[in-house]
Amino acid sequence: MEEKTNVLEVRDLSVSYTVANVKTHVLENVNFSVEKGKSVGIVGESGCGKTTTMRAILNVLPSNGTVESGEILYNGENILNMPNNKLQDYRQKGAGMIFQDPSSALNPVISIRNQFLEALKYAHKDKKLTKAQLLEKAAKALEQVSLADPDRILSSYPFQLSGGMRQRVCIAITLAAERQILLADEPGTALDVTIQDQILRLIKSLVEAGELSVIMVTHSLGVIRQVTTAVNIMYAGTIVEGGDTKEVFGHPMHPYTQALMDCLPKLTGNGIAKGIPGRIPDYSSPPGGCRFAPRCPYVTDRCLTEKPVPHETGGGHWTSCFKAEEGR
Amino acid sequence: MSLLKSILKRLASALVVLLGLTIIIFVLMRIVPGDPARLALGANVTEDVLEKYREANHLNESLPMQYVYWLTGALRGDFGMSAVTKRAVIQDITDFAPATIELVLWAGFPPILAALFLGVTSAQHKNKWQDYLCRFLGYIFVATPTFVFAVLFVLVFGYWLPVMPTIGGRLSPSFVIPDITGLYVLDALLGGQPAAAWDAFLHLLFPALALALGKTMQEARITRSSMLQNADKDYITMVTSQGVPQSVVNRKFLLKPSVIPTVTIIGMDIATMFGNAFLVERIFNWPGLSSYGMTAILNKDTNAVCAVVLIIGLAFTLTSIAVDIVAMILDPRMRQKRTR
Amino acid sequence: MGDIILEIKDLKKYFPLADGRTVKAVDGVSMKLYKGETLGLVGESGCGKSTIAYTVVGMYGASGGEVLYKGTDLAKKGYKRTLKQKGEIQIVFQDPGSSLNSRRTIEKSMEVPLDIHDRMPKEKKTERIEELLEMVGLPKEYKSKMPRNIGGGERQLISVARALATNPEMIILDEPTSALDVSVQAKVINTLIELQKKLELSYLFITHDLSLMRNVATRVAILYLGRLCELAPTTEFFHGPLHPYTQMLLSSIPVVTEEEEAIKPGQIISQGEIPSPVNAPKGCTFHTRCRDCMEICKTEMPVMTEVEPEHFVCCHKYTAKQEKQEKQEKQK
Amino acid sequence: MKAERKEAMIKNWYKFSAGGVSVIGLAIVLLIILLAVFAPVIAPYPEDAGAVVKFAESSQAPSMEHIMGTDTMGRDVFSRLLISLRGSLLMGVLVLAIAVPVGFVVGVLAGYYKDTWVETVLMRIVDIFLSVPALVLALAIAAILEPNLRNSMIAITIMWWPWYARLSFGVASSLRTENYIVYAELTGAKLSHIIFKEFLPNTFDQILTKMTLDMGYVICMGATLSFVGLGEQPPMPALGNMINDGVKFLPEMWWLAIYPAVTIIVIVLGFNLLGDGVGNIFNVEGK
Repeated sequence: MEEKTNVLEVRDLSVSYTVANVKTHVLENVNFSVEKGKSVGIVGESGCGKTTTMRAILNVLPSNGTVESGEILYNGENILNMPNNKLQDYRQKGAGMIFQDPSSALNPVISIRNQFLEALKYAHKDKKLTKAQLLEKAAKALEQVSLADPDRILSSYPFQLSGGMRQRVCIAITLAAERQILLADEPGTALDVTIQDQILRLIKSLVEAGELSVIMVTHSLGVIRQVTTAVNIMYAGTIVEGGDTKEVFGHPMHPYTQALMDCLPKLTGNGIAKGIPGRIPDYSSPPGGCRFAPRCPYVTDRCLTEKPVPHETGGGHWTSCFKAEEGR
Repeated sequence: MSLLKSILKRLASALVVLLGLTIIIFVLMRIVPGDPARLALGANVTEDVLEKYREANHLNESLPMQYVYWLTGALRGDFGMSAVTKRAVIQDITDFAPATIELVLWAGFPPILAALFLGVTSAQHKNKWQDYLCRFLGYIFVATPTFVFAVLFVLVFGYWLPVMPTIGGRLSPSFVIPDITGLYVLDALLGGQPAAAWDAFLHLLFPALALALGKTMQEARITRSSMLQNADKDYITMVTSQGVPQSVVNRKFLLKPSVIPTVTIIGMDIATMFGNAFLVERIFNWPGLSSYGMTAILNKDTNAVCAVVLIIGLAFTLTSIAVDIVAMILDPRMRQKRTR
Repeated sequence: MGDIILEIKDLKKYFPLADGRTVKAVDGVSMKLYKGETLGLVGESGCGKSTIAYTVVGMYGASGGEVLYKGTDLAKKGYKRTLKQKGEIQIVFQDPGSSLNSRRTIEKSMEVPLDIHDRMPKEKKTERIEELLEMVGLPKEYKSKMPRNIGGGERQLISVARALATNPEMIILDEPTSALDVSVQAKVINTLIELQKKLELSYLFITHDLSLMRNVATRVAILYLGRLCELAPTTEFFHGPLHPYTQMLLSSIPVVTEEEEAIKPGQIISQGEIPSPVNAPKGCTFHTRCRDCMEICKTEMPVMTEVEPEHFVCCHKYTAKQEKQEKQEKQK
Repeated sequence: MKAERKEAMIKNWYKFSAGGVSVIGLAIVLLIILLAVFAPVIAPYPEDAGAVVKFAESSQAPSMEHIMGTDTMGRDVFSRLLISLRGSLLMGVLVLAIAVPVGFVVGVLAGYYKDTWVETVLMRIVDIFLSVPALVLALAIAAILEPNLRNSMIAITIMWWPWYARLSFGVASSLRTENYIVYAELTGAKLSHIIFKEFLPNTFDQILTKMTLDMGYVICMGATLSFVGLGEQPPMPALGNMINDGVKFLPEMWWLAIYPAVTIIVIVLGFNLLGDGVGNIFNVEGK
């Protein structure tokens, strides 16, 4: 077996936001890593902190967000306290992100061509490429994401494109930079399923060719299963379960993961479960113990007061749940 | 849609609006109590003379026909006679317009740069002393009516610290400059008389400042708030996350979308200046169209009032078209939307 | 099959563009909705599924064809719907953010249909609203809440309750859960299914989510660029999809279990892009992306054929087969 | 429910007072309203607000007796200033009371019927009124009518409603495709329901914010008209005509013009600051 090298490692990351003088503790001790040339998924429902995690990895949290603790290691170096020029370098060549909302991620008053050029100029600055060469890369990336007429797209402004096209332009800008790590935030949400399938296949093929490491966050378990080899289930800012994708989906252990799987409508057509009662907790005063406890059908007193720690059940599959730990 | 097509569309709609304006003006002119012939000729003329005047001015026709006659006259530049100056109104207007145009040009355009500079500085030093100073002055200046500025300037710079040229006029009588554009500073420079240009500029400075200060701070405020708003947008985070240096992000990605709101209100601001000039010109004795219009209004000189209102409407429409074109160049989205 | 409550015949809806071209959003669609069933109308963006819904509900008129509700053509030029019809045909919209007026309480929003269709004294109205809330499984205290204080799923349930206020016979569900998380979607869907059983409602369910339709719909109809590709009872549809587009759609769905993987028609790789409905391809609109494209597909529009009872396909592959079979039968 | 409302109040106050300055604005506005309401009681010489001549006390500089001095007729400037506040505030209230409903209805109708002839006609009319600086046409109208306080209000109202029409048009045309509007339509709601029950609550935030700001600007425009003699007529005091009278005696008798001028600035400033705070509550960007 070849040696594992983690190209990116997130350790004990906690992030909070301050909204109207109230502090909300969104992420709590998030841990995960991605190996070189592998793909990792983070699944969770809206408001669980997926996007915050991604932004933290690039150190571009909104101005009211703060990293409370933890580190994010890129090739062993913590990017959270990197000097500015190194951080710039990391963003240019290390990791790049596909933003979730295609309608706000592109500058409305700058042509797609110039947005490509500006981004690629810095991403490829060591190679001293000419403008024409950069545009060639842009055109190639656009073709990769199944946009048929790159010239027309390049000379357009974002408002002239449909939502699906904009999203693919965002993907193409990020891919054309040819960074080591791709952070994909809901890369298919705005796309039709047949187009989404093409994009997912593309990302998967890039990973399989060993060119790319991917961290993908999405609410869709299916997308994760199609692309990634390892998965982390996120609930209310904590990762509750993780491991090999097929294994986790095949034998979910955390009550949240199980409930999520049951709620999902399946092609086999055996109905849909009742759903999970309650709502995601208020981050300004999150539950003291397990964050899922208030909605959990198997809750015990211990869950309400004590925070569960990851418990491995074999084959790299682990979960943070007392039920699994106690073997109930 | 192409830029040209949008501009043409914009022009067409402006034409409709101007036509509507002439109707309003005409209605205003006709609701003046009393017999228009009598008003024009005075109390001591015979019925015969009045009748002749009515005949000559189509006052016996139906109102819509009168409007048509008035409009065709106006289109040819014939607004009738002024009751105050006893000259053709159009002549008065051509005499007085350049002074107002010069004043509004100076008050309207150079301060935009100041506004942008202050807005950007304020945003980049958010909650530091520069920002607080800008915002404090902004609140005070925006709250000050233009005529109060004018009065204060006269008091402070006219009497207390007499840096202002003797009150009134556009140029000290000792200078004679060629009449080329009607804009004195420019004419003086074209005529190779820097001293005269400086003198004309000093005459201009305080009226222009009185007109500009409030609007400039308003524009600065808008620039500041749109800079700050946009700085947290995804598209800025996206380029930052791509490793584009902060200075480049600010210059190439943040500035352009942020100045657009400012640019779009400039048209409105300049229009308001044409209005406020009515008072400023009066207080500073500036021999312009607005001062002429003000005299006409106070003396119920209907022909002159209508002409001045129409001319100012035209000037405003042209300015806002110009501003819209600039906005369309800056913001491709505007080319699609129908403007105003 | 029961009574037909709604029949759409050759429905067309064209939108003129500013530059003189037209978008053929719906171009000749025919289908029936039986009483008490759920017909799933599935397709990707630009396929015209929402346009059909909006035409049925009366947001805009049709450019051609008929919309027969209990035998009355609602789409006839100049026909004005009666208040009764407006009450009987209700709609639940996709976006939970905009389906309720954010500035009015739940009670006020729910009063809208009551005030129009069922005037009653204030106290009875409050009672009725509480009853409706109970029907969708929400506590009656919700009536005094503002929309921003409740979750997206709950907002959708309020929309459902509001639609029930006029005692509808048929509800058009325009992607009612596509903006919701699956755990929330589950509750909304289950409530809808229960209500349907209890009140004998007919649903026209618009969605892009085929997996959801597998669990909800009685029959499924697939649309592509304003035309119907395939229409079949759900079980049959998922076990033997016939149209190449349907097969491509099914194989593109990301799934989570091995069992599901087995159902997907494998080895069909999604290709090409959905053409703009402004200049839809000639012939079969799907031919530009079809892996089985034949010469005839590029020029001639296929027609809807019933290949098996209640299983309709619109594809030259099957029309050709059908004709052959018929010929053979004749020869026999 | 009560707790929820209380929480909302606290949150709104937090948003309102976030900048700090809005509280100052609120204080200024409250003070001005109180002063105006109780002016006849507070004013040391309430009779000076009319045609009074007191030669013995004429042209006095500010002193303990006349804290803002007296004018050439010996009238107390402070008293006249207090009384003039009433006319100014009344003007602000009345102008907006008429301009806002008219503008709202016109704008909402145009927005709701966007892309039809209704929009074209209504919005062209609005555009025409906006094609000339408000002050110019207001001056012209006020001059054609008899110059007095009432007519200056009429003139300002005629120029002010188009702004509310434009504001409401913007809101209505972006909300008209919202599902709750479409739903009300489809269920058979009347136009009046759609305008007043659906659009009005959603336009309210922006209208209220603009109204607060505009109170100051209307007062300012009223003062401008009265400055050139087209408002309240002497001997009754108004902020504008007091300044106009005072300008003639600059710079020696500076108190005649300066105090009313500062008063206007403070009023407009107060409403501006208050308007910013109101806008912060609703997340509406002020002008």
